[in-house]
Amino acid sequence: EKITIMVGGAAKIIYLPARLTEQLGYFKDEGLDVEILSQPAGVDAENELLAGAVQGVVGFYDHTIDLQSKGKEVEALVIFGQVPGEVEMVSTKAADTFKSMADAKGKTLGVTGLGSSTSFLTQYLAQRAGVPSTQYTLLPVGADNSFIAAIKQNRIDAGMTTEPTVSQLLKTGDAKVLIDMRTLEGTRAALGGTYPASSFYVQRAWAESHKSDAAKLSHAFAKTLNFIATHSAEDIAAKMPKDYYGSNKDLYIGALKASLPMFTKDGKMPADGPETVLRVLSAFNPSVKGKHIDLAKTYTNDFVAAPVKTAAK
Amino acid sequence: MNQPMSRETPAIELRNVSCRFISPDGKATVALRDFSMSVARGEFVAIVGPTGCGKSTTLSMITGLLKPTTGEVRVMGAPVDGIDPRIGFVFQADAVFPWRSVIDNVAAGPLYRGRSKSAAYDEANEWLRRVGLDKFSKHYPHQLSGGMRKRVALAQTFINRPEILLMDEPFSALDMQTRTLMQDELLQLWGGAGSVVFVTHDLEEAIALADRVFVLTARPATLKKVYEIDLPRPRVTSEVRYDPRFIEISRDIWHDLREEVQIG
Amino acid sequence: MNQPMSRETPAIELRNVSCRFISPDGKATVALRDFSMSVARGEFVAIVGPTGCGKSTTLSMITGLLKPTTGEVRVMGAPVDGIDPRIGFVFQADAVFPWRSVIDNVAAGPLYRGRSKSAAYDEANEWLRRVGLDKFSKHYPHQLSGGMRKRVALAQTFINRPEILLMDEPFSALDMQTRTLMQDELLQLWGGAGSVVFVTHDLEEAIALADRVFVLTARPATLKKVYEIDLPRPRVTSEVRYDPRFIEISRDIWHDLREEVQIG
Amino acid sequence: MSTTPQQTMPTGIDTASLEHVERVAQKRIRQRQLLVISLRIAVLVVVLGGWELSARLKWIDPFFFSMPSAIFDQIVDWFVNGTSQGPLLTQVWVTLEETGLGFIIGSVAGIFCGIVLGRNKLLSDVFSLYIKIANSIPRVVLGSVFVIALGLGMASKVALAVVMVFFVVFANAFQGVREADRYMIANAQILGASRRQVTTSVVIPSALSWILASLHVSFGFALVGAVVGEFLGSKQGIGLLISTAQGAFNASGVFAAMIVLAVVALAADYLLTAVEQRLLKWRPAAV
Amino acid sequence: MSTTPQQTMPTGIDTASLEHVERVAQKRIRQRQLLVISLRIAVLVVVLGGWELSARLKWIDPFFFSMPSAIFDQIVDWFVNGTSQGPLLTQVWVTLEETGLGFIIGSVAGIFCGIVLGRNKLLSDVFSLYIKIANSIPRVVLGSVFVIALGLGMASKVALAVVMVFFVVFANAFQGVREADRYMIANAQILGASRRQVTTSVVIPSALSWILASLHVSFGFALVGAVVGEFLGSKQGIGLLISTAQGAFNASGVFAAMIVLAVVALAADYLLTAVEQRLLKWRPAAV
Ligand SMILES: Nc1ncnc2c1ncn2[C@@H]1O[C@H](COP(=O)(O)OP(=O)(O)OP(=O)(O)O)[C@@H](O)[C@H]1O
Ligand SMILES: Nc1ncnc2c1ncn2[C@@H]1O[C@H](COP(=O)(O)OP(=O)(O)OP(=O)(O)O)[C@@H](O)[C@H]1O
Ligand SMILES: O=C([O-])O
Ligand SMILES: [Mg+2]
Ligand SMILES: [Mg+2]
Repeated sequence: EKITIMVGGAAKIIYLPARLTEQLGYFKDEGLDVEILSQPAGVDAENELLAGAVQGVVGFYDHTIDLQSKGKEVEALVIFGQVPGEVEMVSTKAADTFKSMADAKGKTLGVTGLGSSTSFLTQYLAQRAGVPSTQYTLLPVGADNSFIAAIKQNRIDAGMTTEPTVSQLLKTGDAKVLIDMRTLEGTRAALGGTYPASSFYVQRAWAESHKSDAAKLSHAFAKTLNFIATHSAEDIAAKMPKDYYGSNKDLYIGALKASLPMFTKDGKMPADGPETVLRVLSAFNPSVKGKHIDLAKTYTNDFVAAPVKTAAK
Repeated sequence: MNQPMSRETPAIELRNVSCRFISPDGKATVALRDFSMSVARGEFVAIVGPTGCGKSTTLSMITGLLKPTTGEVRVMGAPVDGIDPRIGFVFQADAVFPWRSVIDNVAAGPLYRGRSKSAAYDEANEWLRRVGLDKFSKHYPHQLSGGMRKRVALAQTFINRPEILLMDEPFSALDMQTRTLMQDELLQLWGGAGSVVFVTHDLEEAIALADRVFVLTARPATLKKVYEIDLPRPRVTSEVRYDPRFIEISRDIWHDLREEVQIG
Repeated sequence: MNQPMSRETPAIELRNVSCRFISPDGKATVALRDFSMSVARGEFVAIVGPTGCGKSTTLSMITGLLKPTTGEVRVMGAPVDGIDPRIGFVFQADAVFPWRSVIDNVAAGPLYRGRSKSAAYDEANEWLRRVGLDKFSKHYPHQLSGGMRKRVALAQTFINRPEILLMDEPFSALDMQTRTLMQDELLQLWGGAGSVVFVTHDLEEAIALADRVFVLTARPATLKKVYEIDLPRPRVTSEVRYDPRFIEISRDIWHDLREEVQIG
Repeated sequence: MSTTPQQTMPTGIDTASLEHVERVAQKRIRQRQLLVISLRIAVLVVVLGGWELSARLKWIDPFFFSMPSAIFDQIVDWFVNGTSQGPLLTQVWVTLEETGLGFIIGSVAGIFCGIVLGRNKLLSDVFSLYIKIANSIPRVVLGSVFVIALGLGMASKVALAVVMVFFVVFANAFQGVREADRYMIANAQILGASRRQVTTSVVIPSALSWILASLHVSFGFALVGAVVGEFLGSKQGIGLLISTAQGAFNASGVFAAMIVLAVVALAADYLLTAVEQRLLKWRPAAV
Repeated sequence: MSTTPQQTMPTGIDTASLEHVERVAQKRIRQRQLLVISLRIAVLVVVLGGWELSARLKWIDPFFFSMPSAIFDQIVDWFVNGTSQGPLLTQVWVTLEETGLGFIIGSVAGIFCGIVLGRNKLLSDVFSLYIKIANSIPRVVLGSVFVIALGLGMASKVALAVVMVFFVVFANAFQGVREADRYMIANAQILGASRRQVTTSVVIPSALSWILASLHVSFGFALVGAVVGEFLGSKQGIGLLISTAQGAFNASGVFAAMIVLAVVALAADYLLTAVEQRLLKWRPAAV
């Protein structure tokens, strides 16, 4: 039976394991028939999951917490990124007066959308640096091109985005890295712990009723994460469809290199991860704020850890 | 209306009909005032009157296209309520269907009424021949002259052999010769069976065709006078006009009408 | 054309004009064949001919609305190229502007030609009075009767005092009395100054008004005969028809026309 | 029956019977209005009631589709307590401003191009092709282009509303111009109208019902354009309200915002109908 | 000048001069076609050349706006090597299928509702209001609703195309029906037409130019709807091609995909024009 997975932008590097698994043939190896759909807008993926239109979603882990606060049980089976892969970029023109988040006062900060993960992270970073949200302006600018345009047109002083937008901005010199959450160290420094983000999640009920499929999917993804850990950026890029890097393969490889540290090696939830996420959300997400969240129900390592039933080839 | 009395009830009856239009500046135009007339079954009536007096309005009320402001209109004994397909109406303005070819326009009536295609087209061809348009059956209306379009409208109406035939200046766009031919065609079609109300500005035409001529006053129209045309039938329209009685009636009506028109 | 010779060049000249239409089934309809005519300045010409022979087509070519298939049309000595505003044209069909009130329709010409608003409306009011519609100046065309709309079109054209006046069955929707009044109005407006081409199916009207009557053959129209109407001017249209010369000409043209119409 | 003497007609039909006739007619009109309004309410009740019921009986999942009572509560809450972006009316105003500007610019441009191309065969032969091409560009993609070119301010939303409106209005204006009666145009030319006068006094009036029909549908489109623009990045407006609600899985918020949009659209349509009735008062009343 | 005897006319104007006249006329037509085509090419050259030039001279940033040569290369590459989602033609076919279905369903529904409501005053009084409301709903929001209700298959894309098309076609069909000449309708009734016959033989033919005008513009809208639908989640189609290119900062890819859409739209419009000319062959040729 076919399994459909919605990816919040299949071409995005943070979600790279999804398509890579397919490219490597690991789904087939597990005897699965998986269909990968892409949805750049992202926001509807969870609705589609809950409505049963798709069986799994590749997206940010924080959605599982958010959904639990609304009474919907969704759990992450595989964690791709132990860190957000997000970078707070500061526009080169503003860089002189904007050296750390503490300088955010009076500035305009770009996020992909209000109420998005980037907005919660930005607010949290500012709060940790002692700047209350009343002292800066958040401006939703979207991702990719519109983010770059916003930097170039001086509409934002700094903003949070992912690869390959980061590499692109660095290449043109329009912006510099302020806070790097592509690496474990950077993330620990910024957020005080790991921050699992990019992940594969399903409805709890589905996982329970499709234990074998869930395990196979988890294994396939885990194998891919292992592949990533053991191969160079060039090797990985060679496996990806060419439209994912367009005409600029070097940029893609550069971006990939910078991103590789963010991926887990085994797909398991890092121990301190869920708490960090909850801390960030409780601070700024009105629907999570003040609610009791049972973090144990938002993820499971059982499937990645489970012994392989079908003999691996 | 029950069958037995149907011979006595008039085909058309207007009882104290008034018709008032409200113009944009709020003033009322009264087209008809307290107007009564009655047309018997099998009767041929002509209506003459000054331009803008209310002739077309009267026909519209008989068809049910327009409701009288006050008074009552009855057709075949029953009050008019909507459009009655026993009526045939040759409109004063062009109302042929521009998207149908000439033959399709003429065949429209029989086809609407459920006749078979072949029967309808046979009959339509016959009527096209009678109105002299057999060579133009595939043309569209915009490719015809004004007089030819009018003849299409005539064939379209005649083909239905309506019990009541209303005609609003049907022949005014035709040359004398064609007009005479169409008049004879009309008289033959009518043959004393149906009822005809014929609006025209041509007095001689009115007298040559009709059993009675209704002369209307200027707006608001009321009935000024009714002339019984006691010329013998069958009439040959091209000859009857030399009859001394014809000339006499003609002069009388002419005189009546002259009184009604004051311009300048 | 240089000034000196302008008195001699005819106002309108058609030289060996043919006009052919292609119908949808691929057959050609030839409306005019090798047709030549010429109208002098200050001349009043009437055209009569069987329905559908090509009269309206001729007028369209003179205005430049239609191009001849072969041959040449010249107006005031120059080949026709587009629409010439020295021409006035009363169309056979309705062409008044439905979104303008009666007075705005009549004032359109002077306003287009740059007259001041007050002058244009003064003149328009005067013309409305002459055509007997002064009480309807605020009405919109759809609120008028057929004959009233035609009178709006007449006033609309007359107000421009065109040098060349083309009229396509202008009076056929009018009753006898109004018609006579309008004919006199036309003769007065013309006064022997401009050139008039007047298409009609009413022979008596043609003879009463024109200097020359052109009789056309059936389609494809060619010029069958030209009648010089040598009745003295000024003519009173209601009296001239009892003139013995009038009756004679009338009979001749009637005879000519009869030959042209074969229906059925 | 009454004999009030001041009621005499200019040209008299007898007063009493006329009055009676008029009273009957007015009564019939009132009855009809009542019927229409009750039917409208009936439709509303059936739809909303069915929705509420199916949501309460869990035939449809209120998590996705919300239910009328919750939507109503949300609107009241926004109205009373304001939205997270500020007062509700501010949001409405922001979106309305973008929509209005986009609608006006788009329809003026559409009417202008429609008339110019409709009147000029050569121009239309050359440019129609490119307008068709432009019309096939997905608006959301255009949206990102606008954001890049015009920034995230009002301009990009207005631009998006403009391109939503332009093509519909253009198509109708163009066709409306071509439908103008050629005899009427000829008549104007003969009466002495210049090309420009023909356009303003014949072509535009006769294309008016075409243009107005397109304006009715395209106000809704302008609204859609503005909202999509707000989706792509903005600080205020109904579009942001919707996307925030979507992000928070607040279906009631999504539907509540749509209802606010509907109210705006209906108000605009009401105004447009009033303008239309003035402009088309020369027409015979529809039967 | 030539005297070929088989060329005699049914009713003869002399053959030689007619032939000459016809040759002149045909030559003029050919010259005009040439003019139109060269002007079209000129416009294209100016636009593309200007674009290429400004990109090469860095007046506009080719990173955002690409340039024609790069777009062309991208199209060639897709054509020759396929896209990463599969062959280009498959993508076109997927989108075309969604568009075509949406277009057909949307326009049939629009025409049907337009005619029914246009012919029935009571129904229109009751329902027009709700249609106006529906038209103010942003299509992207509807998109999410459709996905939830209909799943991520073709159905949701088709539904989105349908709602893009429906309102435009409805508005024009409705108004077209109301514009039908009342004397023409009366004439048909008098000739014996039933209500249904009046609709099919008078109302629809006279509304046809309204309906066709709306179909021209709404094919582009159907395309937009399908592409937006693909944005909401799909594994094939031009919409996905665009969004992948957007994510890879491949502006050439974005524009290349739009050009593919334009070709599809032009081909469809060409077909539509052919149908239109058949249906409207009764009309006087435009001058
Ligand atoms: N819709 C309307 N609104 C206002 N007045 C109208 C309307 N329809 C007709 N009238 C008026 O009613 C009067 C009678 O019109 P009607 O068409 O019946 O005249 P008629 O006798 O047929 O004239 P004609 O011989 O010129 O055709 C006219 O004065 C006209 O102005
Ligand atoms: N567009 C056209 N296509 C084909 N044939 C046409 C077209 N226009 C006119 N004709 C034909 O040309 C002929 C002459 O038409 P025209 O209108 O000039 O006649 P007319 O003399 O004015 O007739 P009437 O007295 O009836 O007005 C007719 O046979 C008509 O069918
Ligand atoms: O393009 C639209 O999303 O309507
Ligand atoms: Mg009349
Ligand atoms: Mg004619």
